[in-house]
Amino acid sequence: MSTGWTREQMAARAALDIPDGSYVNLGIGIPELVTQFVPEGREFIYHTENGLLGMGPPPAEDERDLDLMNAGKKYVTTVPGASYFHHADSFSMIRGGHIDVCVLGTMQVAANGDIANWSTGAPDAIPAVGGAMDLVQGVRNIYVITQHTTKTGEPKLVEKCSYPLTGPGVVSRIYTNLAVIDVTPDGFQVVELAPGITFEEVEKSTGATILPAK
Amino acid sequence: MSTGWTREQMAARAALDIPDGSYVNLGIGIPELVTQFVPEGREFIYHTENGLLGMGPPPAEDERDLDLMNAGKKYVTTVPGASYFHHADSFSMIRGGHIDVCVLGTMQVAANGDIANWSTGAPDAIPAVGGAMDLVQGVRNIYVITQHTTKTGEPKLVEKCSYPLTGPGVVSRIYTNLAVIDVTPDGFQVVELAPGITFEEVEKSTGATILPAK
Amino acid sequence: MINKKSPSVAAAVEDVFDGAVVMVGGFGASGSPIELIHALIDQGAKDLTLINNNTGNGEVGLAALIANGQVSKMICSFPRSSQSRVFPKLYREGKIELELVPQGTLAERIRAAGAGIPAFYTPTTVGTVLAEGKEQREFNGRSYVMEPWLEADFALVKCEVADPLGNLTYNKTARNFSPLMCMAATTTIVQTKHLVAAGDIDPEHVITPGIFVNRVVEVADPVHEDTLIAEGASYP
Amino acid sequence: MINKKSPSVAAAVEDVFDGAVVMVGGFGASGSPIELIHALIDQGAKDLTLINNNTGNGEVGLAALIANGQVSKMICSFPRSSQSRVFPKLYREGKIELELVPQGTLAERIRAAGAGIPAFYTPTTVGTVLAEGKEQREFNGRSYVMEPWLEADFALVKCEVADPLGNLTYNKTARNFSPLMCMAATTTIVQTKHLVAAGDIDPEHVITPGIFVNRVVEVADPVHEDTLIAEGASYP
Repeated sequence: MSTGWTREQMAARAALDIPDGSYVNLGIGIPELVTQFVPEGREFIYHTENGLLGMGPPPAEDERDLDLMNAGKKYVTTVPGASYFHHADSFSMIRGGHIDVCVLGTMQVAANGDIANWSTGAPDAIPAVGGAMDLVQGVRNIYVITQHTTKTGEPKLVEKCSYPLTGPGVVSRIYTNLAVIDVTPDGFQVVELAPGITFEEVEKSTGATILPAK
Repeated sequence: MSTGWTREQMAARAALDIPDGSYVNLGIGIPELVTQFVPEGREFIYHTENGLLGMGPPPAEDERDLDLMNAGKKYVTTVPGASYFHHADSFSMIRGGHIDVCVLGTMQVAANGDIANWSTGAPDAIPAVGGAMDLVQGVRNIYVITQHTTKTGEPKLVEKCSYPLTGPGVVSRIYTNLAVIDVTPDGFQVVELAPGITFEEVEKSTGATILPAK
Repeated sequence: MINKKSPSVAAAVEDVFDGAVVMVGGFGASGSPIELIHALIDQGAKDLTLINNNTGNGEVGLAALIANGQVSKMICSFPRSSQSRVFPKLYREGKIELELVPQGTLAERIRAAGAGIPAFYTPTTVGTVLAEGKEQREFNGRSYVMEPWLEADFALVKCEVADPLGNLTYNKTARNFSPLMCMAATTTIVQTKHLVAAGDIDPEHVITPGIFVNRVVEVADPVHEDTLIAEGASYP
Repeated sequence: MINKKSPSVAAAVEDVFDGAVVMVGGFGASGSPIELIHALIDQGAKDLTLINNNTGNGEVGLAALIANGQVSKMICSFPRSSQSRVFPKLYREGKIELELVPQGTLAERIRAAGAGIPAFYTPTTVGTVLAEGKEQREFNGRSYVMEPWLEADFALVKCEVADPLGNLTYNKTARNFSPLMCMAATTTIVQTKHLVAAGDIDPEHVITPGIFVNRVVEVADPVHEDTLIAEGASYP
């Protein structure tokens, strides 16, 4: 039985939907892989919220600059045409709607576009939100890349998030290992199935009503 | 009969009250003369709200830079340690209380510290406010330099301004050709008389109750 | 490669539409994008709302645009100056509307639009006629007025150095409102004295990051409003 | 001549008082003013409220200050990370208070304090538990929450180049919150790698104008938090 797309294939599929010249902010994890799959003839400019536009790939270990990191606190480089700025300017880019696409990982996403990716809400959890709530409210297109279910097989695409929300009604498209899915006024709607995956398999793994591809 | 201090003497007297190291914004007219009378051993840093800290004296005519002006749209220079910034940062310096002293001219100032220096309120006047209302609300110490009366002999220090206010209760000290006057909870209070000027002369030229020097 | 370069000032302002809200950089003559403004005069868009600190001088640039009957409303802090004749005349004739905004509030409202802040509180205008009709509120025992963001469809801006990604630097006090306007307009159009390759501007020295800029057109030898006025020039 | 130079990090932080609100620049390790923080540990002020994006790593810098029992409250956006052990432990034991603020709201609240803006509206947190108890309001059909400014008594900041007037530049992404904190604190204390003469920094390249800075102390060869942690260092 097919398990659908790999992490790399999910990232590559998401990259296909990002227009040339887009300003893009990538969350930690699978979203970071998008940089490896920019389609031929396109150029994306990467924003990292700690104050850099024009982020380049990670440096060789002996070429690290301790003062050049991304929001995930990993060492990065810059591309020609980069710029540095302070945090208020950086979040003006986010909140002011200047970033075209944000690709995020998630714990849950609901049929109405709600996203929960910052806290399990567990009583002993130490809450930590970072820039997630600014990103989901500010960036024009919020894409999610995620495994379709948790490691224990629970659906991550649900009718209603059980975890505390990061933002309500903000997600427009979801890339899972099984399918590309849009959030529509009618709920989840399959756009494309991964090779070897049937709609019934997707439906079974989804915790909400989902419509087949048109 | 003495007419008291000259314009230059008023500016010099005001300069005496500005502490060493102050960040100072000067209004158009007599206040601009303050730069010529910085007391020995003191240094002031001049802010001009169109985006320059560290403003220097006017340039020689053949050394003008068309892109280097002050808020009065006069050509200026810079001193070592100057910096340029945009208008939001410039008015953050003002509104955020970072400028120590602002010296302004005025049309009227009232015994409670109200100032009116932006509009006569005449029906055919074209209202123009510039940065005056930001300055009077934002700068810690608002000093006024003004002739004690108008050209036609009307008092400029009044019980209540008849012109539209620039800001309420903001002026702390006034330098006129006749005297240095504080705005106190009890109203105008003479601090110092110009040479040859009597308290009675000041009182006669003032449109409000005024207290003699303590 | 991303390239925001426009072939000409005419092409750069081509799509400014009737009724558009247009921010114009500059403080008086300093930083005024004269070539872009004159291109807008040639282009002819009407019923514009213009946002600038002033209303132009003499009969060139902003003043010429107003004189040409293309502007129905002006949002500014200081609409009169010694060289300003066009606006005062039209205003007295009731032919142009004026929204007077204190300079610091004007700058902050423009920044707020660029930063996604729909409104903020400021002490400026409290206790004056300019606060009339505005919502007021106390914080920590002091009164403040609420001010909304100020957005625009287009911004016309002059800079010193630009690259094809739209990264900009300015010259001295010609910077003024321009970086804020770049943030606040849907379409930001920039004329630059020097167009350099991406990477030629030190990332530490970029004042306006390219994300805020849509079009860049090189005007290598821009005229200065003060020079035009000294020559008694008029446009068109 | 105006000279904001402090003779030592110890002298620079001398007057930090018990109960003070202290902003500390840096985003994780990048831009963290380790020498100033360690001087504050030596100085011993207690019951501090600390404002930083994070809560420090390992047992140096911010984490060491917290471990030393000097901090009663932390205001930050992301209090846990892979190397962060001190804060989580104290928080779980109920020994330190936490105010969690989204990163963009944290930056904007700090800027607002520096800019004299007592409150503003942001869409961030709308519809989430972090908006509970906050005033909400609609503008143009969209909901926003009101957020107040965030002031401090002191800011501790690391920069790359400074002059005796307090003009500053930063290095790459070590800039982050520091320019905003310089604006928002009553007393801003800066450690700089290079102290140059007034005029040596191009006025176009100044990031923090000297008006926002009170003290500058040269730390020519600063340690980096990441290096200390790699070495397994602890302080004191």
